[in-house]
Amino acid sequence: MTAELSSGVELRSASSPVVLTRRHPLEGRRATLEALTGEPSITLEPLVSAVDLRVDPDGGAPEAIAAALGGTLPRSPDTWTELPDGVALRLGPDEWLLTSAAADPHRWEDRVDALAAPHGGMAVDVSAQRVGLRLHGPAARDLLAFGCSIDLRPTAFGRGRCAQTLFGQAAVLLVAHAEDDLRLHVRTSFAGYVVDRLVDTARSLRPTPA
Amino acid sequence: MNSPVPPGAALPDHPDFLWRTPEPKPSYDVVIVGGGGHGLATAHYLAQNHGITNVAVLERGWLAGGNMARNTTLIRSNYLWDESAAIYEHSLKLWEGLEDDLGYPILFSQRGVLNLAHTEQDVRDSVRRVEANRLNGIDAEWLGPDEVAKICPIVNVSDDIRYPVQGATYQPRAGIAKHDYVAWGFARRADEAGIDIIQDCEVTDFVVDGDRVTTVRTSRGDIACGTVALCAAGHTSVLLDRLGVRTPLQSHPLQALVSELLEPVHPTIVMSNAVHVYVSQAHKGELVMGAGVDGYNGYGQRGAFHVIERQMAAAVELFPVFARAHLLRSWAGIVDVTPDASPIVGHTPYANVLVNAGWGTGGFKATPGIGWAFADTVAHGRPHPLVAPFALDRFVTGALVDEHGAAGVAH
Amino acid sequence: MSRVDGYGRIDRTRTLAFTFDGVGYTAHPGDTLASALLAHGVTTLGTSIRLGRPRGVMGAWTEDPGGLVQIEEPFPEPMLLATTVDVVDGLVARGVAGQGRLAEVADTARYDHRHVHCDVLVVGAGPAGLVAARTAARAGLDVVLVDDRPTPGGTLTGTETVDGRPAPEWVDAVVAELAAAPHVTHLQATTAFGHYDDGFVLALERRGEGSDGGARARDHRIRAGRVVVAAGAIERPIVFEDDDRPGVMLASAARDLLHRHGVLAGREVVVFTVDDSAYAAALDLRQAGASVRVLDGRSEVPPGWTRRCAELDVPVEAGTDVRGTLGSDRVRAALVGESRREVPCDLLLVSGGWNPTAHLFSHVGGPLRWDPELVAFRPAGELPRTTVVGAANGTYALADVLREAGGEDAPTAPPEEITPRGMLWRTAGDPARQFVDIARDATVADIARAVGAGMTSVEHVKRYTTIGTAHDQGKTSGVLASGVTAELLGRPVESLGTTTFRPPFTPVPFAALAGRDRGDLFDPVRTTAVHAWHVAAGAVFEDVGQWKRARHYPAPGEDMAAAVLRECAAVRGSVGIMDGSTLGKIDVRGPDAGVLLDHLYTNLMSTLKVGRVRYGVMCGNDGMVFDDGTVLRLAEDRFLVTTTTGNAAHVLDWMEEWLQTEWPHLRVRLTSVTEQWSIFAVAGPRSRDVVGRVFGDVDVSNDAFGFMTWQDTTLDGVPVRLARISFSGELAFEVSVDAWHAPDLWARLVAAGAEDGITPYGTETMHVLRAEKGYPIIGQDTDGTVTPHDLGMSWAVSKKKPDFVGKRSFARPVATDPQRKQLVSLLPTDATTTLPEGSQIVALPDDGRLPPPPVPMLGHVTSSYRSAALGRPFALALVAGGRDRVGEVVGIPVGDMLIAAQIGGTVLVDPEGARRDG
Amino acid sequence: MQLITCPWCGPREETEFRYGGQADLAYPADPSALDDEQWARFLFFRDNPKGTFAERWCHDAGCRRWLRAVRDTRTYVFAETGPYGSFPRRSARPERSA
Repeated sequence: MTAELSSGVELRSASSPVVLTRRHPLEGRRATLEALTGEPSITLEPLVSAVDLRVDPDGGAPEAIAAALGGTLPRSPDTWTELPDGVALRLGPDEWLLTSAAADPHRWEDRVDALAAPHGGMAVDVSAQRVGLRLHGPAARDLLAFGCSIDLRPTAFGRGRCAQTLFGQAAVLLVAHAEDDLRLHVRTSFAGYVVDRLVDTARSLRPTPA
Repeated sequence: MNSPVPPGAALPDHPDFLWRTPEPKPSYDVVIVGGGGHGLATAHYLAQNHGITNVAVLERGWLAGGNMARNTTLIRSNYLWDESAAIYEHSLKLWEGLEDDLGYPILFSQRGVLNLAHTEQDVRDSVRRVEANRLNGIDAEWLGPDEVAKICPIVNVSDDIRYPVQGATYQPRAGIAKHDYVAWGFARRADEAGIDIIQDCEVTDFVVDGDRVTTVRTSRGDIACGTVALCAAGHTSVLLDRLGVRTPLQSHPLQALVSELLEPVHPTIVMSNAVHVYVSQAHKGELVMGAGVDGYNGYGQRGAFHVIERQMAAAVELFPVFARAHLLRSWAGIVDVTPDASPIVGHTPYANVLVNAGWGTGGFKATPGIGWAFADTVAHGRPHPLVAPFALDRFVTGALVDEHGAAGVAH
Repeated sequence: MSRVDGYGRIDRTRTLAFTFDGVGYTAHPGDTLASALLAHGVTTLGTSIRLGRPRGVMGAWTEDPGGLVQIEEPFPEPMLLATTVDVVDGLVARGVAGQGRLAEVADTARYDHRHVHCDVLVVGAGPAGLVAARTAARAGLDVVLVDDRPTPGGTLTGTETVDGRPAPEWVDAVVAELAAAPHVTHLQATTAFGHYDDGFVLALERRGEGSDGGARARDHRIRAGRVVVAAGAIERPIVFEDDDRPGVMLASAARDLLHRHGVLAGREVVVFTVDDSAYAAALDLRQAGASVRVLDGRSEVPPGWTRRCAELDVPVEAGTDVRGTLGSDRVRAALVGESRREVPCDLLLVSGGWNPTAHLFSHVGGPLRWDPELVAFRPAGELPRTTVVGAANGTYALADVLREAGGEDAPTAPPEEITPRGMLWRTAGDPARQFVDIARDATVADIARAVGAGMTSVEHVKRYTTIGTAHDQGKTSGVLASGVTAELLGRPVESLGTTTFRPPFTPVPFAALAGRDRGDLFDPVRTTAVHAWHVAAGAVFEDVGQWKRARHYPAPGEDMAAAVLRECAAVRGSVGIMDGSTLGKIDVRGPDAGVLLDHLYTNLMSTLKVGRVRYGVMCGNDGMVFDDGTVLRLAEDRFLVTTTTGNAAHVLDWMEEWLQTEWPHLRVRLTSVTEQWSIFAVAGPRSRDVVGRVFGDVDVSNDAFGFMTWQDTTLDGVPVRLARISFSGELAFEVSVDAWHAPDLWARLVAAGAEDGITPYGTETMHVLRAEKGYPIIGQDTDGTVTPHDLGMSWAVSKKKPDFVGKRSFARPVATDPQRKQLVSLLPTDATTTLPEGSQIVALPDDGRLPPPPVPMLGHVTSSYRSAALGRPFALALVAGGRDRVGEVVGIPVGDMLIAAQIGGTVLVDPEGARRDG
Repeated sequence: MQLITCPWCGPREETEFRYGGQADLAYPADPSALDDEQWARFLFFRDNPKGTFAERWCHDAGCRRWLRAVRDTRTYVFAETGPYGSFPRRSARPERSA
């Protein structure tokens, strides 16, 4: 683990000032994921802006916010919809996660917050709170079934569905894009555990010939 | 092939006679409700220490078929607080002479207990408990990982586990006994003394006159009573509800399990609160293990399997050689837990109803100690000094005996 | 060799080599260890646990009470039944004498868990299960079919006819249909071992040792809409003298050995039965070349079977019984009838009828009832989500089984004649030699003793005799014991019932239940955004909850004490930097945010001004401190709450609980932002220089940036929050940035501090520095029995607020007792001893010696360190009435010594607070 | 191993939930008006029935909403689950894609 983590890190000295740059929290595990053969592929999702939107679901607020953002907000529990440059996931009765690949995190927070405020709602920047993984391939659901207890059959968890649940001992947010295409979001502090567990599972399911 | 009779496989012979199956009499001086370890021990000491023998022990099912039949038989007295240490140490001293007292081979084996520490805070808490034990005259030591490995070589004390073992407290006098034989031993002596042990006799209600219970209603008829002594563990709330008495007791499933018979590998008892597992190897060779208490209230005598799975994960972490041992049988008891993880013993609002409950996971080890002290309390109508700190009114004054840290449940 | 040509589903073209008890043998793929050994004439596998009597195979499968072995190669595994061990090349096994042996090294094989959802789970791929699965599959349902044996078909031997075809053909056709159907998963060698609530079944798939990195065993955690239990039935022996001798076998076992493995278990066979089913075994063995004699305990024998027996020269005697056996390691004769006539045999088959395998019905509370016609306990009553079909339900005739499991879609089979079953638990003889449970050497005499001792419950009898507690959990002996006990008590067996069936149905390896939760995956390892830097810098980590926190950063050759002294000196002398990102952070937003916080903190938060920071304490309803931290007011309607590392989730849960269940009218929403924000503490007299250097556009002077205030700024366009918060008493800044930019910002601060010798410090140094200032660590200096007043923090308890959580409990008598334990400092008078944390504190006797126990305790040491600033060790402690004892010298037992220490106030460094502003 | 129906997320494994004990115990309007006995009853005394029990559970690993359940403590069977207090009222649970 140490070797993976320490890759790309140096103890910088005063002579090498750094310009603040976004670092993917799973950068140290990228090579491991790329080295996995077979399917599903497990890849790091790009970092995107995300806010936790809290607003009363009744009284038209979600519709108004959605219209202003140029998309729709999911109406049913545990479903998601598309936004112009992101997605909207329904996390709870009065809670959505809205992402944007284009806006800066704090601008995204400001924008959604401003839209929610007239309805007594609010938005909180959680862009760096979670990290996303993509599982792509016919065996994606099978791989997850080694850690997730929810019903992942396409009939129960088809495109448009999302779910907050556990993967092993870690809380995750699963998003179904297609039968063979799922996204897994996890709080960054747990991300190493989730990747290690996924990799361990994947390796055991893809026996390498002796 | 090995020797025809493996070591440890021989079990003792039981006495030829244990107890009568009497019909209930119309009235008794003392009616003990609950024919488990505590009820039977109370009966025995009422007769032996106080000469009180006009006593009935009422058991709703088969004798000692509740938690007494379902526990993992650990016996220790290395508790933190003076009040707890006193009752459990009194109990341990009685255990040390119990085989002779009962004239019954209860397989009491003082093999020591290691309570493992995995974090810095575990270490602090452990040292605190060891030092408190020593000042209370209870045998206790703090051991480093190397010393842990000397006492129990199969414990993984290396650094390459998720929560490395930082050390352990050790109580050499701790041990195990055969739970059934203990119950039968108490029952036999109580029966010999003339006490009626009545099985399949469920208490259904009480007849009350003022602040006294005059009659115990049972599935086998009414029984008039002098004193009622409740020793009903997880069912105490159900009984007290009939009297309109509320307690802070909550009944939860607690699971345990055994493996098949194995050659001796585990010479002591190991407990780890941090990863929720405790394990010993019983006389015949089976590994006996307990898990954490299931989260919700339940009277079903069964728990959830994920608790067992988590316990097995912890066991294999701590004892890598256990990987291919087999889970042979799992079961659950109903433990009655209190907000401060200490028992409730003593008076109730009814002058002649005494309660002994709330032992949580500690009931078995307390059996002779509480039997002794509760019998004294029943005989004299006032709390024995050992049980006085465990009165129900401590929840009003706030003088808790907090054995698990943060007291109180969510509002 | 007792292998018979033309029988068995083994691959005779291939040969495997294995070793048993040190002797080499051969086997074929498809053999079990039991069949291979019996093929070689090895009938004694081990010895019994108490009496050392020979033990051999008695059953066909997991019900076998006799044939226990120890596997040594490829990896030691204890106490397996030879009937369930598939022979692989190189297998090394031995017989056991009642106890197995664990490996001395860790098992490196993988085990995993897989979650499965289906509409219908069918347990058992015998005729009932196959039909049930096919019916469900044809209805378009998601079906999972599991069967514990390596191949499907259950008890079908191949001699039966289904839908007019030979049974094997029919089985193959159904299996092929299932394989072709979408949404059907069919797993052989997979044992459903436990059934829990709401259609939850655990099934263990045995996948072989494997060398390819795959799992050796897989625990399928199945959630099924409906569970169909088609697990068959287990034949019941009859008890007679010396019935434990190898060569005494269930009739079904001999039949199974013949048809599955081509093994004829004996040449000279006596069949003793009170049930028709054993006749099939008699005829099959006869046709395979054995001489066979049937002794039927019933006075009336089945005419059809008798006629067929006559055709094959199998004599049938009615109304007789077996009273005992002769032989040494193997039976050589049966003693028949009252005259104990010797009937030579090398195989004595027994059938006392069948017990439905209703374990999975029973696990979820399904009741069993005695059926006198069936002479067995069978499922009685309905359970939601669970159906029992076929033999497991007490339906034995093949035609009936198919009809029950398949409904309208059922295949047909020829009708069978059924003669009333006999109820026979044991024959006359010496009870001390009549074995009820051969795995435990428990006899009728043992039961008789138990009954004589006063026992009337089968649970007591089981515990007294140990019957039913062995590896097989009484699959053959349990009901037998009930029957014998009932007979001895003179009561009907139905009044006794059976002991309870509990999971698992068959033994399951511990590691299979642990699954993937081993090593680093046992529990999540949580790390901060800067973790890689700490690793590279050589940090030593400690576990705080699930987090890995840098505890100290030893320089080469340093131990922890030296490293911590150096780090402490650096912070007090110049500047240090610590990663505080593990602190819990909760964004509290809404017009009523202040109201909520006023409820939950002991002090007032609603009065905090925007731009300012306040320290707060949270108590439970019982008035005991459970968390503390700083609160930043970000806006009129927005606060940022920080919690301790280990308590973050608990505090958020606690706040949500109040909000949702108690004060839902409050317009507040809580969002965890623990990972969103990384927090670095830059502490020490030179911290202002370092922070000023990095954030050039921020005026970091004391006037412009006061203590307990915060300011937002940007760095390279990235928002950064600075706060003047100190947990060391030194001038200090907390620098917060989103986690994406945290590694670079950390590097930037480290680089900027180089000229001041900025020193990374860990949690241990943080603990020392805060202790020198008397700041408690919740969970270390408190234990759930400590109030804010006990900590000397009455200043943090509002007297203005009418109520807050915990307030009422402060008014309880016990909360105002002057002898409560209070937080104080201790200075060992020798100025050299570092008191072990956790040490107890006693009154110091005049002679300085510890009196004999019991010794009253005054309190205990909660924190203890060597202080660089003080040049001596010091400690914090909770001491009864401690604040009134300041100046007193008390004793602390350390090993055999009693160390004297003086009680003092908690603030030992910079009591005036002069250093805080630099 | 219960399958607990979260009013929002639907049926989920017991492992995703946290138990919150007896339901419908209101925090006293004015704790200071209670005597020690009354306060202790609020603080520590809970029903512990053998049979039907109204309870609180929190869907910790899912939507984090508290729910109110009625469960039999003998059989563990949930008779019903529903939103707790503040849960936004909904006319009907939206259809889930089947």
